[in-house]
Amino acid sequence: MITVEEFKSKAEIQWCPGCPNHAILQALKMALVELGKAPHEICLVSGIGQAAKLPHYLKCNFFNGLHGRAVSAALGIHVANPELTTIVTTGDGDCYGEGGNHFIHALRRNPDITVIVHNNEYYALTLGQASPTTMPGEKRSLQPKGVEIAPLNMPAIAIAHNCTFVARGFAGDLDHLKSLLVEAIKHTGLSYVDVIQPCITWGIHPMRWYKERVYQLDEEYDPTDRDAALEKTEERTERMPIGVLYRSSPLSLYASRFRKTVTRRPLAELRPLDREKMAGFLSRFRSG
Amino acid sequence: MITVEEFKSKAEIQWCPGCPNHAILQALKMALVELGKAPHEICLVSGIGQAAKLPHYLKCNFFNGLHGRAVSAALGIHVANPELTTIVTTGDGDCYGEGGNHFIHALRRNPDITVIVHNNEYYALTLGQASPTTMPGEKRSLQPKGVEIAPLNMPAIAIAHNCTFVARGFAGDLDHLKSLLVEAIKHTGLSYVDVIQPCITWGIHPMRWYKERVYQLDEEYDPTDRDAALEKTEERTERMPIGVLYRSSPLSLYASRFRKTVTRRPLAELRPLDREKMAGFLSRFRSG
Amino acid sequence: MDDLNVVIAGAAGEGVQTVGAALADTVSAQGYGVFSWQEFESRIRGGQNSYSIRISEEVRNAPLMDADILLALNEGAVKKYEPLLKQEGILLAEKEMRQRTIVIPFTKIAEKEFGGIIYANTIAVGALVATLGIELDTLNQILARQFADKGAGVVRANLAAAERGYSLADQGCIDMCPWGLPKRDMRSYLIGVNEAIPSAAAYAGCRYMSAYPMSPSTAIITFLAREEEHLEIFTEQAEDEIAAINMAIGASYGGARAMTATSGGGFALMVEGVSLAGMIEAPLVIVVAQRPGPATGLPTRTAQGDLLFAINSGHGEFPKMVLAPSDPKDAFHKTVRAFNLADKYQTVVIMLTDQFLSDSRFTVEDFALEEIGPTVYIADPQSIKDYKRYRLTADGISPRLYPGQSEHLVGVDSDEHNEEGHITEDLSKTAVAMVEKRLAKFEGLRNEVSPPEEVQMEGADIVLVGWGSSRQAILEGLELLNKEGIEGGMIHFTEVWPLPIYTFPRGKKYWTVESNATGQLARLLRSEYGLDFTGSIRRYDGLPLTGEYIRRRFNDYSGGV
Amino acid sequence: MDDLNVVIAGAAGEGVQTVGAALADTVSAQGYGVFSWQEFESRIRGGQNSYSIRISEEVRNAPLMDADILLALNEGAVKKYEPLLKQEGILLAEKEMRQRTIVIPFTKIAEKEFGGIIYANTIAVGALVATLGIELDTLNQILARQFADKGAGVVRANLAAAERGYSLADQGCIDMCPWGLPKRDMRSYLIGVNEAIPSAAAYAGCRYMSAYPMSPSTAIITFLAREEEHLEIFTEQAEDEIAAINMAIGASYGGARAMTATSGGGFALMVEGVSLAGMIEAPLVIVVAQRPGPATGLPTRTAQGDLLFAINSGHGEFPKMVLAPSDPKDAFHKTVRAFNLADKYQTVVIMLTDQFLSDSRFTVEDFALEEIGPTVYIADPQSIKDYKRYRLTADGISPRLYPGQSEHLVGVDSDEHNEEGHITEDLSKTAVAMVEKRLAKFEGLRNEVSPPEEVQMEGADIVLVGWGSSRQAILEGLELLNKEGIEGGMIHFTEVWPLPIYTFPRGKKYWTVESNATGQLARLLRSEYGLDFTGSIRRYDGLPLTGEYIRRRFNDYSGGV
Ligand SMILES: Cc1ncc(C[n+]2csc(CCOP(=O)(O)OP(=O)(O)O)c2C)c(N)n1
Ligand SMILES: Cc1ncc(C[n+]2csc(CCOP(=O)(O)OP(=O)(O)O)c2C)c(N)n1
Ligand code: SF4
Ligand code: SF4
Ligand SMILES: [Mg+2]
Ligand SMILES: [Mg+2]
Repeated sequence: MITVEEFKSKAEIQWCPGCPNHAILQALKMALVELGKAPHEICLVSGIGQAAKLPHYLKCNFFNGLHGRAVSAALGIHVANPELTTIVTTGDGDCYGEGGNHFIHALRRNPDITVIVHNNEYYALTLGQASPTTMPGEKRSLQPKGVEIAPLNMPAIAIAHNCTFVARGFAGDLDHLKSLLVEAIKHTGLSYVDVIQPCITWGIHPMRWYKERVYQLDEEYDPTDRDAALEKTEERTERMPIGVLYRSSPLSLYASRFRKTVTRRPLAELRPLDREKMAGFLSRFRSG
Repeated sequence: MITVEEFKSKAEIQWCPGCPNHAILQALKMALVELGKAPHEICLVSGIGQAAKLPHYLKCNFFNGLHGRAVSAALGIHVANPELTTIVTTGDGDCYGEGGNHFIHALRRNPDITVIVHNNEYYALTLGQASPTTMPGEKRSLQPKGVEIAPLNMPAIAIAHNCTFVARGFAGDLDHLKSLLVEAIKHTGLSYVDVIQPCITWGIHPMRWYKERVYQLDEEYDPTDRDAALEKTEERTERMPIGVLYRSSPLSLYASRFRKTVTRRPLAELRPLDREKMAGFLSRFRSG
Repeated sequence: MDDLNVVIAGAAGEGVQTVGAALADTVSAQGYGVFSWQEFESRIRGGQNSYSIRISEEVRNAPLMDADILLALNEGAVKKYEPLLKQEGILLAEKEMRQRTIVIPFTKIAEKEFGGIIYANTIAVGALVATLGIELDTLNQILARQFADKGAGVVRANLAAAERGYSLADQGCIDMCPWGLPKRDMRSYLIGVNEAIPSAAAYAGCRYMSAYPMSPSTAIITFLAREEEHLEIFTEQAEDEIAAINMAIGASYGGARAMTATSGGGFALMVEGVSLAGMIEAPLVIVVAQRPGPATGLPTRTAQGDLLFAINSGHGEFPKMVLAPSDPKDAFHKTVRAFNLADKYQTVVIMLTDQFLSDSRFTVEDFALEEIGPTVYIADPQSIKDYKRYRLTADGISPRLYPGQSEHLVGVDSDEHNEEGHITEDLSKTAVAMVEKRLAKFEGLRNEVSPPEEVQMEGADIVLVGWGSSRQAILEGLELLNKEGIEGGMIHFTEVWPLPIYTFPRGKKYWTVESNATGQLARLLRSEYGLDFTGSIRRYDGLPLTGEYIRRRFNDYSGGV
Repeated sequence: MDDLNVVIAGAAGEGVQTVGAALADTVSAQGYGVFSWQEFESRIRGGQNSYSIRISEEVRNAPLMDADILLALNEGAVKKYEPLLKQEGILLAEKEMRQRTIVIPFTKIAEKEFGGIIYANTIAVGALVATLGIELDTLNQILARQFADKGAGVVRANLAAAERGYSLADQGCIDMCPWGLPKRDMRSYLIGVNEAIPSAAAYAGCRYMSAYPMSPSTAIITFLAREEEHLEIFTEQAEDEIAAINMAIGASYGGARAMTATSGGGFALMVEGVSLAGMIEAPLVIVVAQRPGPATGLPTRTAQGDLLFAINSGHGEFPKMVLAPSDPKDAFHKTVRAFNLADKYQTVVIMLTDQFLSDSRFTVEDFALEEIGPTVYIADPQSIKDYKRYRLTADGISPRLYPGQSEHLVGVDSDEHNEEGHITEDLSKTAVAMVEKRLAKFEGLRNEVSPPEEVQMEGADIVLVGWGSSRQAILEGLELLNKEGIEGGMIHFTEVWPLPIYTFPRGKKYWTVESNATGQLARLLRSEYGLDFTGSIRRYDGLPLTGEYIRRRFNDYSGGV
């Protein structure tokens, strides 16, 4: 049996000691163990940022690409090898700022991947600037008088586009987060988990502040109720719900047209067209 | 008094004869007349596409920039000269495809500009490919088996982000469209009008099909009701509501921090720092 | 027979392209060498466009500007294109607008007899085919194929229209026309680069293409989308070019040969991705179909204005290859080569085409498939024990596996990394070694590059040096100059980066010939070979280089030498 | 006095930068020439970073690698940086870890007496200041200023910590240290390019800056954001680099002098915008702070790897200028110049800096403001009758108005356009004229470019040719080589595109010196001047060029000549 130990990577972890990113990493490892996945069956995909360093810290295949482009790379990886469990680990800057367009269009495609956003509400790696989710009023280096614009509500966008699995997790609640990740990875279609990840270096609230506000959605909450889900996405300051916010059935599944007609095998295993077939193919351009 | 004639441009119109884009152009001219605007008080901003050619056909200042980047350029223009009436005329490909990220982040900023999207559901200028709003199932050149992914619902994204003015217009209802545009341009803050603009070259439905389905929202409709507005954004096939879908009060207004503190005047009119002031400023780096 | 140049002109929406293609196919089926090119405005209806078909007994894949026959679908088209018509040329039009006009009232007949002017073009081409002495059936077969997906009704109506037009061209017309095209034996392919490239990609084992529509490159993904199942290539329309390239890089990492295509502006958005592919060592083929810039420029016109941009694209330093095929056959071979070399060196190969190449069709006698085919470079996981994606090797090439292929883990990183793909801050050893590893591949690539093609170099006084799509035009330019007593040779590059180890013969006067305004090839060759140029012929009005243009500009600049 | 090099080292989060800056300021206030540079990892806590301060009587703005004094804030820092310490150097650390260690238990005292290790760095620097014989008050003034925005409590605690450290350095310590820094008269500025550039932008009348955070460029917009009201500059954090540049271009069109800043990867995303600015003729200043690529590369290290990328950035052909300042004073002047020339020629000016420049502070004796100031080129609407944004003129420069300035209408277009800015399909006249108009401006720009700086060229056998930030290092390299009997000169470029009309003196052996692996300047100069190089010194480990490095590599390659 695979254990958490087997996911230990050789790379030195570069996060601040005590950063809740460590908990997200741990939750992900636990989820993978629970799902019985082996390192070579997994591909972690990320962009650039603190969050985006995660793939280095979990032994598996990984693609640490450009800032903002993790979701796009993941779409390609997923088509190329649908057998892989493809998981994006990204930050609020990476996924909602630089990469905003890719994520909203990925929602339309509904690929069978999992997107985990470490939402610390800052650009942590570049020294704590405001991100698209920084709360209005907060003073940041480029907004010395305080952020004056509204935060981006990507979970609401996901829900409005019938994303099949929208959840919010909390890095301060390891077990709950692990269960969410298990569900998300098991889910067929785009599963999206926005994780509240207090940054202990640049943040203005201590972990305790979050713990006082976070609550788990209970059984009474109906994740198929879109209006309710949308409302839940807006609880971000006084009370913070965690759990599966929304579930729906998909219109489409990215690459399913291909998998249906061709193969679920890795594309690399397909045999090339041979010369004769090619000659036949070219005959369509032949005159007379 | 200014008349529609005065907005006539010297440039030859390159749209297909009979294209509803002509009606949008006419409605915009009529709205500007009604608002008493003179050509030099207006700046039209666009990207690339059929829709994006509009600024050439209405005598005024114009900035016809890159595909997908009209909203960004408009933000800069608006700050540089807040006295201008800045209006973006863009297409569904321009604004929701290539330019998706800029528009969703513009929603957060709430600039005092108007964005008119000629939504013909295709990339018309590049020969009719599917756009982010093409209906699922439609066969297009890059989707010969039919579009399999869900359309982007940008009005819903706008509403979820409390855009202060979200409307849908119809190029087949000139007077109604004109009134919407008058309201939109008068509105302080981002006013967003998604215009149903059937493409008579690439489209699959005749104008009549649209006319049968479009209906005006009546007085009973309450545009401050967010849930209702979100539902209206999804009526796109059987019945198509037009009118102001949503109104709200803004969190912020892009550039207001600057206009408050500095000037509503064009930035070009500010006097440069003189040499002595600069010398004084540099003294902060002086040691001892 | 002298070459015959037929120009069909009309407004966008009048079907110039449809009947141009039909006529080209018909003449090709008749056994002639056919070369066609198009020039058109960036609009869907209106304006005036042309489709030029050069017909020859031998294969002459180069554009001519002057027309022998002009088929003008409307009066504006006569106005705009009549100046191209030679003195002794023939106009085929609705009205007598000059001497030597064959009058065919195609619009009137289309409206009256066929219930719509959309048949005017087919009637006209029917008349033209009759005038050229080709059998109706040859045209009809082409039309039937062309309209097949539109349904039987459309096919029937068009065949009837063609027949009607054919019948209108009475003996008088045929007599007026000094040219006839009797059936010949020659059989060949009539194909464009935007058909050759995707076909070759499939042959090379490409499995993934993502792109965002942009003229003149869109036809490549359109072709593959249509053939997706047949060719087992997954195609995806991306939301923007940045997504397109990052998706393709992801697929490549995932083990699929992958490509994208765009034009200059879209490529500008991709260059961060180019740098990524260089860093993570992901094979990737990018077609950049050039059009005049800067910015949106002239979206439907041609240029060779992105040479230095492509070569220097992407921040930082990494190996990359840039190919510039000269015609569809060359493009076919280069495409297979591009996929093979991208895989072998695990990096980006850019193919520079242009609007002229993209919207032209060329006669290809034979594809010589036996000369080229896919070569696979994915390593065998069994043979590797301790796998490291970026293992340092002498030639800089590390064994490449893909994720999930075996239990070996494949990690790649856009940061500077160690052999296992993990972020490194070890500067003096790891970072330096990785820089050198990537540049070692550049040296390897340099050895792969083919030398430029030399033509008529012996005895040549002046040498025209060109690249990419202008090859045939330059050859024709030399022929024309030769008639004026100028001994000229050609050196032509279709592999432009890295540049091969090559010595330019001494004692010649070198001129570059380029479709750009700043002489980019000249600048490049000066920097690589220290070569000095005597002159340069540059065209930057959006139209393709022709032999005649080259002759004229050479004489303008050299004062007739 | 010989130059003194003090290195402060510690983990990210231990305050290396804070006390490094404090010490540099203190020494500067004491009347010395100070030059500081930093090297650090891309992480927020942990790792090991250093802050090096070179102290001299004369101004010596260049890095040294060897340390006379090492202040190590933790044991790992001793391990990593002790090799830099000269034999006779002094270590200041918590424990005796080698001979000649001044032991100050700063962490222990910080915890015990100040209730937190965050004061350890201040205690340590207090001790170091005492050891150097500087008065406590000088340090305290600096600290009070540095911590002012953190509130009075923080200031008080830090002053107390400094005092405690100061008192710990007893006479024994001071005696061990052979160096003392008595007060001197010199007064100067201690400033970095990321302070000089935004200050100069304000002076030049820049009114708008949008940018997306990217090391090492972020400090520029951070500076302006803080001073937004004071300097009347609107700053905006964009959602990505594409927005940043398009917003800035919009603002520029709107009449505001505008800028953006980024690093290589972000610039890659901007190049379509660069081409746009070229096409619509919008003035724009872009700072590209280079770091090692490709892709994410080494985000906190230095390189000169984007020279050819910057010069060739953007699809299509259009005028552009690329400047590469060598230090903050030069950057100040070049920034004003960049805004003026961008306006005059209505195009893009790129300023290439790098991480070394960005994170260093230099001593500037005088800014010579009287030599430079803003020049305004916006036209007077009154003097124009029939306004056309792209009126054809001999020098390619059309009068520029901004929208709303008057009743004249200002239309710009990314498509090829006519004089009024409307889309054109008129190829032979309008399109060609517009291409030539834009390139005429390039000729104008070429005449503005300053020739390279020549130093000690007479009698020089070998000439080191460099660009941008390496100027001081090269000068020091020449000094060192000179001691070995080599007669060397320098030719240094800080304006790299267009290249000036310039003739390289004959009979010299030319070497380029660059922080990249492929010798980009050499390639550029070869193409422009046909210059041949004997050798090239390239550094590509992410660390800055130093005189010593240049000396060593020169000898390695030339076999000591
Ligand atoms: C194209 C590009 N632009 C900017 C950067 C600089 N950059 C690196 S990480 C980062 C922000 C990351 O924020 P987020 O995704 O929230 O991650 P966090 O560090 O907060 O975990 C930025 C702007 C970059 N690497 N590439
Ligand atoms: C960067 C870039 N990518 C692609 C294109 C090609 N292009 C021009 S218009 C267009 C689509 C326009 O669609 P839309 O905005 O819906 O306008 P429409 O033509 O339908 O009115 C595209 C993809 C371009 N000009 N620039
Ligand atoms: S800076 Fe913030 S997010 Fe980054 S590792 Fe440190 S605590 Fe975590
Ligand atoms: S292609 Fe469609 S959108 Fe474009 S002008 Fe024609 S009808 Fe209008
Ligand atoms: Mg973050
Ligand atoms: Mg559209």
